[in-house]
Amino acid sequence: MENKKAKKRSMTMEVCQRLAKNKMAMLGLAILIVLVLCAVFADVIADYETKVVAQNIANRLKGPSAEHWFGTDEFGRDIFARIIHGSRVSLVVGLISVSVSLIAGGCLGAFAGFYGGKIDNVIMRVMDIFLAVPSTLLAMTIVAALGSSLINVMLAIGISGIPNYARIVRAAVMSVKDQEFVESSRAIGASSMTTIFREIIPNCMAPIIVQVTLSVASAILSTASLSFIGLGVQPPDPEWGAMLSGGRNFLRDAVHLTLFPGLAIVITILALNLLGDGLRDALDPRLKQ
Amino acid sequence: MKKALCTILAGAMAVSLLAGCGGGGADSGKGEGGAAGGSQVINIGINTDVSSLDPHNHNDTASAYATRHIYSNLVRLTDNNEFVGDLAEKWEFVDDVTVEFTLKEGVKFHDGSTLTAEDVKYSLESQKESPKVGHLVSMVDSVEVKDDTHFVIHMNTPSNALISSLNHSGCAIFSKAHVEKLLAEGKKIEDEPMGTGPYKFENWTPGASFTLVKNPDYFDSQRMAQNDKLVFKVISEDSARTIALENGELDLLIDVPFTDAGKIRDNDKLALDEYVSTHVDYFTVNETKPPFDNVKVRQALSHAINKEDVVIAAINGEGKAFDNYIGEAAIGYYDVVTKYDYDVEKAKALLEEAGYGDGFTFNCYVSNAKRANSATVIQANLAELGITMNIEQMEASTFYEKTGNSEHDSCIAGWVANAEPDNTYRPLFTSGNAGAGGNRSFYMNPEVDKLVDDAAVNSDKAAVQKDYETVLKTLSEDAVWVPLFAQTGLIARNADLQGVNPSPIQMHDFYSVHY
Amino acid sequence: MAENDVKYTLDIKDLEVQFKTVDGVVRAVNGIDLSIQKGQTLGLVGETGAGKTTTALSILRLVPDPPGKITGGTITLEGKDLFAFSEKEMETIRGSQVSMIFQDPMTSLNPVMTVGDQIAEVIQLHDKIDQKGALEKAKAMLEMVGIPGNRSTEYPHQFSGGMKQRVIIAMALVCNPHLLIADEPTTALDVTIQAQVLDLMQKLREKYGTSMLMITHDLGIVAEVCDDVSIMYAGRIVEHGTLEDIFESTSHPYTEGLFGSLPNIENRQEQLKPIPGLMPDPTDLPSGCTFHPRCKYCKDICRSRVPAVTKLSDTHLVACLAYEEGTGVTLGGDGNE
Amino acid sequence: MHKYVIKRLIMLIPVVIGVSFLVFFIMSLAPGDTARTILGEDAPIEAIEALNEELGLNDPVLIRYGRYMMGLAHGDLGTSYKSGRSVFTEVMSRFPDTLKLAFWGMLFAVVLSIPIGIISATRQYSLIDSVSMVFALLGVATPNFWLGLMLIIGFSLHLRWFPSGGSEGWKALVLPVITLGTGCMANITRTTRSSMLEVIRQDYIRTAKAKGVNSRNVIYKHALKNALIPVVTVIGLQFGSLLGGAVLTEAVFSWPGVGTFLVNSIKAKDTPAVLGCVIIFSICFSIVNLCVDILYAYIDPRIKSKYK
Repeated sequence: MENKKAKKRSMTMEVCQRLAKNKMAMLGLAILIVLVLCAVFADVIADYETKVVAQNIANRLKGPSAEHWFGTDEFGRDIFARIIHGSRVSLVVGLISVSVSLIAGGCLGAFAGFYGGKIDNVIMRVMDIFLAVPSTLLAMTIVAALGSSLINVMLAIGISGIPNYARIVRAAVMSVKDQEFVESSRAIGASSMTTIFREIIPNCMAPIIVQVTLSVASAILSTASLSFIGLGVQPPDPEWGAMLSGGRNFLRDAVHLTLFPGLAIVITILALNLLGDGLRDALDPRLKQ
Repeated sequence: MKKALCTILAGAMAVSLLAGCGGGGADSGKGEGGAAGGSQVINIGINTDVSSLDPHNHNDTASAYATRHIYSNLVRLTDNNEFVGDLAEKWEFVDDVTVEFTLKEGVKFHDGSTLTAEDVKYSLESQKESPKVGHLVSMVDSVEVKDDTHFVIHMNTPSNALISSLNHSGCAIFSKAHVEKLLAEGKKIEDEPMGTGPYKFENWTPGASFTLVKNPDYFDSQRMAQNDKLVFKVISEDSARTIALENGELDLLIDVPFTDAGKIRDNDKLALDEYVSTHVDYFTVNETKPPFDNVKVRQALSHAINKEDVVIAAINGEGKAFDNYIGEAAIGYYDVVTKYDYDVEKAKALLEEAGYGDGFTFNCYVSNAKRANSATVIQANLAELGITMNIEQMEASTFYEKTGNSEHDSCIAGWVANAEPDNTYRPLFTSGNAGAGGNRSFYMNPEVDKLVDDAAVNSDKAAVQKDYETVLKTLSEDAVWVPLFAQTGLIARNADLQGVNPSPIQMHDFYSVHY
Repeated sequence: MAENDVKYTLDIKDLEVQFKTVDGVVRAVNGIDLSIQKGQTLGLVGETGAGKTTTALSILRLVPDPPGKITGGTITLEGKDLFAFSEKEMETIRGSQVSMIFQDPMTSLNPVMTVGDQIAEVIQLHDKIDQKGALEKAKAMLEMVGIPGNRSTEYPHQFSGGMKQRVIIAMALVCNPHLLIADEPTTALDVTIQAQVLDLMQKLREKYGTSMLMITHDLGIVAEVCDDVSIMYAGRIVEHGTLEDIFESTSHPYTEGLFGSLPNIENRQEQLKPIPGLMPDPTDLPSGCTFHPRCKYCKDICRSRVPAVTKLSDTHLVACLAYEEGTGVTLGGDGNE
Repeated sequence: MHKYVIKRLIMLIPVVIGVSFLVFFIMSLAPGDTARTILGEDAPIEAIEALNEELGLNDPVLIRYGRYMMGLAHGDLGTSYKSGRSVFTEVMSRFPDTLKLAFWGMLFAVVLSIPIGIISATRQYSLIDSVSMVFALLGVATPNFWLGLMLIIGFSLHLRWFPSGGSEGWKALVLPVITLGTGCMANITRTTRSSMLEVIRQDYIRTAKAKGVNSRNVIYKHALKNALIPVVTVIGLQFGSLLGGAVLTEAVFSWPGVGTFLVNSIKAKDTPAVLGCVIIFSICFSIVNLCVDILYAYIDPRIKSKYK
């Protein structure tokens, strides 16, 4: 037992070392750290009440300047401040919706993979039904049904991601379930639940970690898409997709309204993808030799 | 001889176009537009698709663009807000509930058959069965045919709305024989729309476009189409619509995005026609919920909102701050309301008086981005008074249901008055229509109910005016709404295009449009 | 070593191969000499990571580049300099003059091609023959390795490990190569199958007169099939000789260690004496004799001086300071048998 | 194989039932005054009630669902609340346009991405590899509606090469196809590259080289078919997101397809129309996945043997 733990720790170390050598992944990680810092210290960087929601119609649609680095929006609000605060919304949406998918999908997939047979069949057929509906459509329908709000958007994106995780976790569980350590754990009389959560889940983390990184990215993108067709976060919350959507009517005269939120989305997703790719390479040493 | 040649040429062009079946729609008649006898195709940009080509199966503006050009009504509205005969030669009120009509002679349907009073009877009576437009003729009890061109409409109750309703696109006149033939074949009216209008139906690609061609045998020579073909193109994305106009893919643009109006004005090749529309956007609270049952609170809100900012944020300044409850261009508009100026101090004082000096929190439902923008300004205005307003944007269907069920504390909505004032006053302000009927303020005042009822049936025009004036005064004193703005009607076109004649109630005719 | 080139199918001189990795330069092969006489079998023996496979791939010029690079030496195949050939010429040599059997039969066959096609492909590449003829020949070859010809339309996943290795052998020998490189051909197989496969290889090799480079870490196999043996350690040949030289008069401490790792059936009381320590980090090879950290006879001089090749007899060569004069290094003591 | 296909097609039935139940349930959760949306703000309350009655919206959810399923059992997708036309007709009149967009979008993506992926993999760390990987990453990270808007500004407004909307002629197809295909292209390129990189390190590739196969044939004859297996999976999955992405692309380019119809139907709470679209999308998606699975069998004999 001790030995195994030590081995696991050294594996983690090894993965970290490999990751640290991947310049692109480190770039992604650096961007993400900056983003998280922005989100955490958003109030220090720009005050919510005075900068993010307070309007100044006289000062609307102004281009970038020393005072307003990214210019002002259609209500005369500072776009830089809104993007900084928007990072909170995006990260929260990304993390919570992926948590929903991960927890629900992970449990379903783990049970399906571990027990197999009828349970597997029932769970995976239900997942097939979910999978048969393209996830954007599913999320759209759910938001339309529940109403546009931050929570419903997170829920909708979370639900539409469940089948994906169920599949991945099921496959991972099935691949490790017959390995020795699992069998030995069952042999010494550990309950199924304990076996799943103590032994199986930690051993199939690799594909899940990669998937989480990438689906946080797609959740942020989906949120923006939903906002674009008017099923998103409510004003005056500064969500990037909503900012982009609001600015699209001014695209030609005041490109900065769409450009900066668009870039914020692109950079965030790029960073997550870089890190995700790096993690995948680091966790799968065959690819990096 | 020369004239005959022109006709033949035009005919040949029309045939060749029909054969080409819209293939070269993009290179419209602009180039050869000036040349006599050239075929003129007018491409018109709209933002929503037709929902149905059956006048009894829709009640929306886009569909009316199609059906109003294919079918004719008994009466029509002139630019001076007067009703004149269209298919009807004349009409006469025999008494409060009986009207005698005479039809014009020799009006032909597109299939060549002649319009008779039987067609009118058939159309109006089948309309009564329609869930979508039957309500327009609910006052009609029966139609009695005297002879081919004479008939009498018997009403079940006196109503001032009959004539104005007959102008509505839902009261289009069908050919009885044609419709019966279609139904016998198991088809629907919209499968082969056919009427007496200035255009014949050519085709409809759902979601993309519909095409109408000139009816050379149209009965009203003064209103004969001056172009050969109208192609309505559905372009839902705002900026794309403007770009299509700039690129010459469109000749005329009806739903001009407010944010692009300035750009069109500045473009030498384009022209922007502005007209006074009857479109009003308003903010209203739910008066069944405290503190909005308190008139002082409502008045405070009226003073607290900076309408000028709303005009800029919501419609990019293409309109004006408004204080009335019905559009300026509408029948039934009277400038008698109490005006509330933007005065934060006064608003604060009123709130103190009402006992809400410390503010309160409530929700505001909106159903589209424009109104969300208005709400965002109001939200910021009210924050200065310590009032927190949470905006909830939702789809129109959800909005209707939730506000109908009184789930909202406040909402922002809009109204486009049509030719009949009763269609504005009754749904918006009477007790019977509180909630789903259209009165989303839940304003219930028996006095107002009585006045609106009287105005609907009173044959004395002066009395009707007095009724409506009193209603408007009462509404504004009670601060039922905070009227926000009256938006300017905008039509953009190629600068060379002529004959655009906007209608304040957005029932534009395009027969006169030409190069 | 070699006076008469024609005598040798393969002659490698001073071969050096390096890999450039993020961790540094890996010196996989450090100046080795190898030669195989016509029809003879040379065993190349060493632990995992000694550079055996890299040596084999160098003969085919298939060292993955990047990161690998042949940085020095010559390889002469039947008197011709291999490094002078163009890539195109190399393609005609691979599979026809030199072919190779890889270690893991499970992964060495293309899973999406039938075995018949895979064998026929080699034939078509090197002989002027149409597809039908090639397939016929492939079938005949399958029969020869003991697989029914009608299974030629099946895919690799339908075969067992031993059968797959037979397919690979068929593929390697179908063009009558002059040199067969067998890279641990039986490691991945069950013991019973191992014997069958080795037997088959031997028979076919004798039939065609093919020279063979047998790469292995299994001294048992060496004893069974090899004429000469080279012992490789950390990219160098530390001892070379005939089968008898190596087995009867083991000279290098490393070779001695290899034998010490084998269980002795005759004397079960005797303890196994595995070589202590691990293969050195190839990016950071020890100075002097690379084996010195693991050598129980190690003296100070071993840490600084690289041993030269000492000729013990006409056939027996060793690279150890103990055989050089004046080094003061002696073998013997408690480890010596 | 035939048996397998038939079995899979039969499996569509529970999927359709499940999807219809799922969507019907979700739609019934949604508050929404359908009749008011159809009739507009100026219709009197009597008209609203009459229409609700006629559409059967006053009945309980289960009865409505039962009625819908009865129709579905007879192959009837119901009647759109809004237009009063058969949903099947409505969807089918728009479906060819969406399919056209999806097909060309996918073709654009596949035709460009697979060669780029292969070249990147075979010349790993070269300039061409770095450039295409940067583009692929940007392609994945760029929201397609934003890309669409930028393309309109660049190619429609400034250069005037292509129209900004509509569906007439091949020119109208160019920008929507690029918008829709870019995300897919980026994903497929990345998958092709990494799959190819993995395959060319396999032992059987070394075997092929040792046989004397030239480097071109090593890639195209030996590696590609193996590398395509994960690529085909991704293409199948991408088709789903393509259908979803079509909704946004159609919105940006005013493309008269099912996506626009679906969004409008969702907004109007036109349940039969939404169900019809989703069911047809799902069947389409399932059939594409079936095709993918059949394609697998042709690529990979190991899978084919499982189908028997």
